[in-house]
Amino acid sequence: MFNKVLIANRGEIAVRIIRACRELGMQTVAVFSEADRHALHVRYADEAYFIGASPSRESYLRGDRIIDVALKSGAGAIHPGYGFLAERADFAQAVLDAGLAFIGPKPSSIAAMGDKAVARSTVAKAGVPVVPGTEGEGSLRDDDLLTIAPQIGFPLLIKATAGGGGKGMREVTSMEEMPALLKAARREAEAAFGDGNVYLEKLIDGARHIEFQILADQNGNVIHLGERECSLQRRHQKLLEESPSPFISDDDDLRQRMGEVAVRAAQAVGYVNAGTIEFLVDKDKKFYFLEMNTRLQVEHPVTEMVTGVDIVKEQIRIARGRQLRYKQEDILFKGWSIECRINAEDPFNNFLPSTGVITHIVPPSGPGVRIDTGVYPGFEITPYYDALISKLIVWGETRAEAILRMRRALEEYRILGVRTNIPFHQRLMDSHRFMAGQFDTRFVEERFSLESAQESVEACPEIAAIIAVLVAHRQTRRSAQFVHHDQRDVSNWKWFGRWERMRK
Amino acid sequence: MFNKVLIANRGEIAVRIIRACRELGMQTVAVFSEADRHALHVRYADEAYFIGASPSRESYLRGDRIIDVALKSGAGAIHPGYGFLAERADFAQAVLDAGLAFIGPKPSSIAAMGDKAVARSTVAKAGVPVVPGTEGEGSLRDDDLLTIAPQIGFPLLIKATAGGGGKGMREVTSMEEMPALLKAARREAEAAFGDGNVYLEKLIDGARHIEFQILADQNGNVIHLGERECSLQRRHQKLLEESPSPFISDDDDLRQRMGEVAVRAAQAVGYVNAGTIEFLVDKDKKFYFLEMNTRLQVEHPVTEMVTGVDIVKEQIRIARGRQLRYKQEDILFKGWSIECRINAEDPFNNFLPSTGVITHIVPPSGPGVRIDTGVYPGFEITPYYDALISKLIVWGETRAEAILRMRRALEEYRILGVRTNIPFHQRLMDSHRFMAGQFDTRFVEERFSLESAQESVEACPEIAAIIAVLVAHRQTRRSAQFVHHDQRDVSNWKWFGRWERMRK
Amino acid sequence: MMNIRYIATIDHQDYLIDIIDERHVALNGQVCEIDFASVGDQPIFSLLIDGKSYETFVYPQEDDWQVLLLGTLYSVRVEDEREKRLRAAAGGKAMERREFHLKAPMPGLIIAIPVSEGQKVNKGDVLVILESMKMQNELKSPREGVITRLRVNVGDSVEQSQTLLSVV
Amino acid sequence: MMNIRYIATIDHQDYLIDIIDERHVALNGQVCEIDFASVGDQPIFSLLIDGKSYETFVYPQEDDWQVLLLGTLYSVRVEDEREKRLRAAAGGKAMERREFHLKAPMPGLIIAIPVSEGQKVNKGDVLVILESMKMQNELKSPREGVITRLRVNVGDSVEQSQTLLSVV
Repeated sequence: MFNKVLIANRGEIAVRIIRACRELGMQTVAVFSEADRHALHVRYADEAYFIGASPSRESYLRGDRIIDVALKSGAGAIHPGYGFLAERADFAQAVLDAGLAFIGPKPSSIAAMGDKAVARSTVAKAGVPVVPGTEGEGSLRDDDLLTIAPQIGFPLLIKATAGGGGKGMREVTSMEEMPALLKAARREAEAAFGDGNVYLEKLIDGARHIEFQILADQNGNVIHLGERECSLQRRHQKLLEESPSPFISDDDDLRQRMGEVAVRAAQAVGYVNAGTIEFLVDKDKKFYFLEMNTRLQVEHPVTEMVTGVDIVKEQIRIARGRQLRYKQEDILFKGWSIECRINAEDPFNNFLPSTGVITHIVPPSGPGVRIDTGVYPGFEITPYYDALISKLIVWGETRAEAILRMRRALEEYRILGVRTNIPFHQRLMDSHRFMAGQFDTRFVEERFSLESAQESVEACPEIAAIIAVLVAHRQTRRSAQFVHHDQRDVSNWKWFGRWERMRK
Repeated sequence: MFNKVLIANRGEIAVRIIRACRELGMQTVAVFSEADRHALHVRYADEAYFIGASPSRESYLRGDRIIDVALKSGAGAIHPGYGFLAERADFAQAVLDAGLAFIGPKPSSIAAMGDKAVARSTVAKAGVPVVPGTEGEGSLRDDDLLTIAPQIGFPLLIKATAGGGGKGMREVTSMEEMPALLKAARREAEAAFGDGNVYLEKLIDGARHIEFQILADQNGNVIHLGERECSLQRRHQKLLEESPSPFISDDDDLRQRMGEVAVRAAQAVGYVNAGTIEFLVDKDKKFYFLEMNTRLQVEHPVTEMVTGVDIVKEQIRIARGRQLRYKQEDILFKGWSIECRINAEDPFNNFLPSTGVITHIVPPSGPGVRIDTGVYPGFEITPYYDALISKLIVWGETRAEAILRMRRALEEYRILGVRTNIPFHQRLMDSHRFMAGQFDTRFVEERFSLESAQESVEACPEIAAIIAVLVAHRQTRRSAQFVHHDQRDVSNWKWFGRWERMRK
Repeated sequence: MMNIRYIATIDHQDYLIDIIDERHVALNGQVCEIDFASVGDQPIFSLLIDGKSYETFVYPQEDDWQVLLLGTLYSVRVEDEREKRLRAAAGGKAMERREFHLKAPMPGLIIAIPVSEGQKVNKGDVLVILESMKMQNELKSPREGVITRLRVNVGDSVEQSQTLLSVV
Repeated sequence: MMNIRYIATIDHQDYLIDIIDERHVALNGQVCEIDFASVGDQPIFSLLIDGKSYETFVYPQEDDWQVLLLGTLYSVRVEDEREKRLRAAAGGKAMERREFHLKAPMPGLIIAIPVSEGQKVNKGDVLVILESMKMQNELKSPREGVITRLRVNVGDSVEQSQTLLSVV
């Protein structure tokens, strides 16, 4: 049985896993790329080893080097986190072949679910409803896809078979667009996953994206931890998740039926460890299997907040051969949880990623607030990895309390040095449709904009005007070498110099 | 009914109350002294007003000015937090006289409980057991106290009647020490509370300090939220609190009996709002009423973590005339919570307070971690107020999980610019007696020292030696103007300059 | 003490602001008591104005100030009366007509350039697609104009702040 | 490249440390691979040594370095061979015998001075009681010696770093 775990990841999720290990009394081994020497996971782990240059392909995707480090350091298990190697069956197999435990499912389950096309046919055979699409197994060429497309009907989605996180995904509204979009999707999939294969899926109108967390031990016990609402997306990237889903809310019958189907889908591939079954749910509450994520999800904390189950610790316990500590009837849902993904991107400039050194952070805190992050003041956000810098999670007794708490937490959050999408989340929290739970997967892109949303909140342009004038006035006085003998004021000049140095 | 609340306090508790108001949709009004213009409570409140110079006596203790601000700003209620004016019946009365709501008990309850001597006789009459001591009402002169002392017997405690937080408290082991210690206690009480009165109390050997949180609405409903273990103190200042108490743990019968007595003590003074009944519990689980704190406590979060009740929000609801949302049977205890008080003081130098500008903070985060704080990087810790800069609170399914989580959270916590007592808490978490729950109120001072505790942890002097050499080596090279052409290294020089500027 | 008058403009709306002294400003003639401070040596500003507490991030731009306040971003042009007069005399739009240089907001790879030199573009048109942080990012035109000087090609790796093309 | 040899002393225990190059040191002759960096421009240091990850706060003192590592504070004296030899020649204890100046760690009020000039004190004896941050703080003697030059009186308000008295 292992007592030392290598974490084959970086950022907030590597930190999250290190924390779980530490609280279980396990030793931790971090790996890092050139850009990450100063990263929090390197600082927090018991051991840390350099594995290559900054691009993922030369470091975090180098399964061979990572396994070497595990063997060299005496780690008995590897936790892959999400992204990178998390859903690579060949990597999971190589870990097992090296005599190490893989904290995740069997390679065969990853393979069965990892190829999204194979996954759909597998679960369909087990009686799980699936979204109409290219059911064929393996990879299809452009000719095949162009032939099948009209049979599925438009609008449809091109999705990466190795996919996740919206990468390599494109919406297609007509046959004419298909060839160009196929090319773009394959290129992006190739870049992101090293695998350019794609498949097609019908685009369900007004659909909700709702997923179920499951846990399965090595003795065949499988339970679900309820649902997560993940419909709020932009460019197929989740932005905000909550549990429970306001669409399911107190429809316990629907929750139970979907949960049972989720368990059945997991059992169809002999699933072990933590996993997520994603569903599309249409306006009539009909639900379709979308795909299974055979790993820990970014949004797992909202489930932890409402169930009290520490999912990462359970993953480790399961991998150590322990029986699940919970039966289905032990899982009780209390309150409401919301997660906002805080990304280094500029919501006022087309959500362009923002890089640079973070100079200052004041995180929100207090009751019902949790932050999972891998950054700190002085850390540099580089263009090599994704833009997620922090997950802000709140819990409230009710959805209303959770929303009010998230509002105050977002307003408190100060991050300087890079732009963040915090203002986007603030406007979302003020949106009446969000508050009412009336949204689908297209809401953010089609019915929400920062500009129009602003009408609903108290605007104070005159305050902004005064502040800009005061800042400009100080700068003018300063450049004019105005020496002003006001003691109170002097301290405020200091930052100008620092700021200007910083901006060079 | 009020919708705007003035917070007559500063620091973490002012921030805590602002958060509760905001989450209830209430407007907030902060007040601040000269030293606190940049404080977080000023930044987070909707409105903020200057009330005087930095010493509390000229600002946070100026009830007249604070009431003026409330009237001027249109606040309908005042929340006093803890300390400062929180337990001053005259202030509470003045608030009511000004036509404002006081978020706390009636002035008569404060008066009855505020004079610790009166409090003891009041609850004793209601059948609540009290610690033997000077039961007399009102103030006693030194002659009286010197006469009564031998009757109580030594060791005994001199305590400030207006007291709290260990200020104006002295232990006396013999008659000879009495006069000098009386003088010292009175002086400290006068400085801290503007009231030099003291009383005497028998010192119970091997005593535990265990307190019960109660909530009482205006309709006569009174419930308790279980106990908090507060035995870990230094110079009568609480350092670490937990809920439940490991001494009571699963003795539900004792918890119920003490809870009922706590409720009875509150009822004895017609208590309304949140309050705390402090007990001493001896080795045989006999318990004695010690005093009632007629206000919110520093350590309220541990109760919030195990009951799910937001105590500050309940305070506000009660003050608005609402019925308690919970009956006694609704209060269920889940898991275990521990709070460490992070003070700006040097545990390696006699716990001397540490002042200065905080230059850098990386707070712990992740599952089960809560921080309540009023500081941020760039904020200056001044000598005017107490040394508490942050409360680190964790929750775990069991006490063991909570301890392991606190350990990892303490190890993660980075605060620079002032020294903190984090290392003290780290050593406490490693102490076998703490882990086993075997401690009393004298444990920290008599049976725990940083030096001896270190024997139990892995010491790595050779690593410290290497690091000191590497830092010294870099400094030597730098002062020798060694220009070293190693790109990787150059960036590490930067801080030396900044650091040296900072230390000027 | 003499007042200093500024004109702040947000979305074509002018605000007349007089700096009276360290503790007072007038907004469109109405005097307000202020207490203005930067926080923690950062470009964060705390403004107490007639008791109300506001906190903002201020980002200086070439021609204006971006003020992020309560989740809303305001672009504020600040001028004194002389500057305002000069700009009005020059035809108002003159400053906006200066050449705009599209710079790479981060290092990355040029995936596509859907415009060519001499082409007219409208505000919001995509000028360049830059791959970075595992995302394809569309860089859009901040105003209408004509493309001049394409300085990069598809497939180029570019540095942060490198000029990609210009719009006049 | 020539090694540079240092002697680090913690609690009278010597550690012989050779700096070999940027990536290697030897501890008592045993070579270790290191990767040493300061973090976030702060006096926090991250040391990877043969793969183990340690992080410390380092506080420079007059005669030594305080290293806070895993909750333990180590006072480390660092000398090169020449310095060590000189100190040994001077009788070892010489440096510790320098006059010690007790400075106020924070502003406050002098409540009591339980010692007088010329009095012998032991390590840990209370020299001054200073009230600050609502607490009475006992300032103790860091070593044995004799009190010289009392510079303050009971009732004085003192500034941070003001010298209160000296011990030889």
